[in-house]
Amino acid sequence: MAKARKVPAIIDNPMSFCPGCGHGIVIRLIAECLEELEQDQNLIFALGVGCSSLLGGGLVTDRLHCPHGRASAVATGMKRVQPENTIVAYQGDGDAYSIGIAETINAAYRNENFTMVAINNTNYGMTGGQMSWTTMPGQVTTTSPLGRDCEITGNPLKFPELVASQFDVAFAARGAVTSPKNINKLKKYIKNGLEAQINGEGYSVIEVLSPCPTNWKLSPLNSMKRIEEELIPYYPLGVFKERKEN
Amino acid sequence: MDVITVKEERCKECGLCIAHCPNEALSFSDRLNSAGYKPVQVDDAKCIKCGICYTMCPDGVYEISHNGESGGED
Amino acid sequence: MGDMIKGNIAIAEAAVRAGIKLYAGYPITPSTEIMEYLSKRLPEVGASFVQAESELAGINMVMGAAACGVRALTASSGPGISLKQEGISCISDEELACVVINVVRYGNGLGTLYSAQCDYHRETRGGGNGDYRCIVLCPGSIQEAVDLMATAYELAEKYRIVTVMMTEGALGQMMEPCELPDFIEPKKHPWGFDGKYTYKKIGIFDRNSMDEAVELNKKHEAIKAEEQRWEEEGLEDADYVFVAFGLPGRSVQGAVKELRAEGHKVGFIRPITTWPFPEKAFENVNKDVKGLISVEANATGQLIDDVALTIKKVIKDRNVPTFCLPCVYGIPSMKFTKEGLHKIISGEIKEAY
Amino acid sequence: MREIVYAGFGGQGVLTSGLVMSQVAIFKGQNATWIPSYGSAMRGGTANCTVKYGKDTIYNPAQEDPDLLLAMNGPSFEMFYPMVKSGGIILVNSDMVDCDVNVRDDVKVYKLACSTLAQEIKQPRGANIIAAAAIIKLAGDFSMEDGIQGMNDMFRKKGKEKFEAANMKAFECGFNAV
Repeated sequence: MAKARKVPAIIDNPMSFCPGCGHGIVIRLIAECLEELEQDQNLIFALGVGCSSLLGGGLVTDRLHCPHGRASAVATGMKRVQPENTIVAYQGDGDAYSIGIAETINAAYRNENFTMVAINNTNYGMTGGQMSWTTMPGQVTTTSPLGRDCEITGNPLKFPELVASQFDVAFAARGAVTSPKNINKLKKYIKNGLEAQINGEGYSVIEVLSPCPTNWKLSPLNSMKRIEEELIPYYPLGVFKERKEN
Repeated sequence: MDVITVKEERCKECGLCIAHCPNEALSFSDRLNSAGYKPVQVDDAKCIKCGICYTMCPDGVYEISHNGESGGED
Repeated sequence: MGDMIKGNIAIAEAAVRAGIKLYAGYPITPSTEIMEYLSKRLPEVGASFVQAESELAGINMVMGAAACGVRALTASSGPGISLKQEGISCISDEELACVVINVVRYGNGLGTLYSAQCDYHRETRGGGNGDYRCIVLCPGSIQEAVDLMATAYELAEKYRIVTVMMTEGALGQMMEPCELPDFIEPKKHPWGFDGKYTYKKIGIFDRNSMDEAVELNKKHEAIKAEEQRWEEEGLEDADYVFVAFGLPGRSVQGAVKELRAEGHKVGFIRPITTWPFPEKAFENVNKDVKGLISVEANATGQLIDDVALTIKKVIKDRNVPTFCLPCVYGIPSMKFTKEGLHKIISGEIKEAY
Repeated sequence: MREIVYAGFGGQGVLTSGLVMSQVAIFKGQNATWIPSYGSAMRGGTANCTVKYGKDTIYNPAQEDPDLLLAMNGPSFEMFYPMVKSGGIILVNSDMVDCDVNVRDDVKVYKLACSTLAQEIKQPRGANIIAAAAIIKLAGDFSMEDGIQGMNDMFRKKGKEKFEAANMKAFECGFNAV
């Protein structure tokens, strides 16, 4: 018999993401994990600025819209005063890795006990598709019209690998939403990250390779294909820092 | 008995479910929902209630329940 | 009488006794002793201390704690408070409550380490982008600063607004005797996050800025009506009224006392809140007053603007001249204030407005 | 109200000298303020503080018209001697001030070899307490007993009572040397 599948109550609302956007899948996975861990009524979101803030309207839970890039600092303040709550910083790549890289990296540096989910769609989605620190080499964006030139812009940032190799964090992984198989794996990563927090193991980060059909100017299906063919070879999926208990 | 429910109003016609359906049970309908998309429809004869559509859908269109244990439309 | 205690330390201890649950900040002279002290003290009382990676992170950590409905604090000076404006604006927008201490130092940009009051305009006008105000408390002594700390939180929570405790480098660094307040165990506010979504207002989603603007104005008007604080003396027969706050305000009080003894009809208003500006005090000013004089520790004169605007509102039938005695930094001496009056009377110093 | 400036180079302990004075005044039920120069000036440069005390309210804690000056080194003397009130008193640490100190005839200048005295009583770190005690004597507002009690009270509150005997020895030495 098939498994019953129902969108968790805290996100069971119409969301205003573009057709084929990966945000909707990721937030559903987070909510499923929270439900399974009995944390869906014990939860505070620190939301980034960008498409991640579109979450706010549909999310039936405590959530604060943080200043651009600062969600990890806000989450730090929340967790320090209310350690019994589960805190999730939910941000995009422009928010977490460019304007907020200081706050993001320092939360990992301190091994702050919360979970960050970073949606990597290789551009600034909400502002119309500008280059971000995760834009691929040669990728055309509205601020890299000839394709990203890594000679002058640096190379795409691999944040989970960075924190896993440099800092003493609890859990770091990267998943993708391209297929049922990858989505199921991603859910395991998210669950691990949340469990690490609940057990007080420290900082957890899950980056998600997610499509942006609108700004990539690709169909939803071709966006998924692009992730499989172009992004995953550069941004490998998997766990970069395993939990100590596992 | 398993039941699949489609919240047509949430569908944005992205097609991810159709592409991943193992039994070709899904297709776009000819109707328009209030957002102007042609929502998905399920061919009950082909649907095996595997839940892959639920997994792939970014917009919470699908719900699968057993014997009315869970479900119902908005 | 209490023991000799350093201003920054006394203020930090007063914050502990007001029941803060989190301090997050970044070191900057002359405010640093506040965080140094709290780094040891807060763990003793079961509260959190975070040395943030930046001023920005510090204020945003405070925002996170404030969103949970508990008392949180950050402190800084000059350029540090500039960096915090993003967070202060957002905290104000979300109608969260917190206290920010600005131990003011002189200068633009990086500035200097000298004690000053050059941040008057920024603090009293909100400071960051948008349409908001912060309640600004300006103590004139360590005792007053300590006594105002619990008040700062009560006001912040009553109106769900940011309270700025605007001290000066000199107040932070000096010592004088001070009685510390009793411990308070504040209640967690019902609007604070608890993970159960019991309070739905926080978050910028689904908001109506038009309605909120009306509410914001109502709130500001209520604060102006209820929360003006000041000290005054000798206004009813004064030819000249001095207006000064903080340590300069206290020095001016001494100068006025001496000038009175020398036969000059002078008075003073020492604003304790600079926002809301104590307009009510100006209603007590002699209607035949010859002039109002701001004494302030900055180069350009900032307080003078509020003095001029307020007297214009109170005395409508004529233009009462207002004069400014700016003393770039430090604490203007009593001698400076007294000489200033003589220069104003002789016409050597012209009116500002 | 009495106003005293304590000046020297960083590390000579002038801020503590001033603090002793303010604490003695508080101990005797008077008002007092203590205000330092601070920041980068604290590190390697000159250090100074202004102490005011008296029975009345102290309005301006900052330097205005010092009645007394303690100059623990040459540059401090040069910087502050013109500011001393006419009829005031200057105490110089003659171990460190070798310039001509007879530059004003309206103030009284005392010389005290604070560092040498400290060596003599085998309290090499006691020069600032010697100077503090001498200033208390010259100000003339408090007895030696008041001074010692106030000082001991201050160090006890800082948890430094183990230096009490040494501090008292230095205090007596300074108080009796002027």
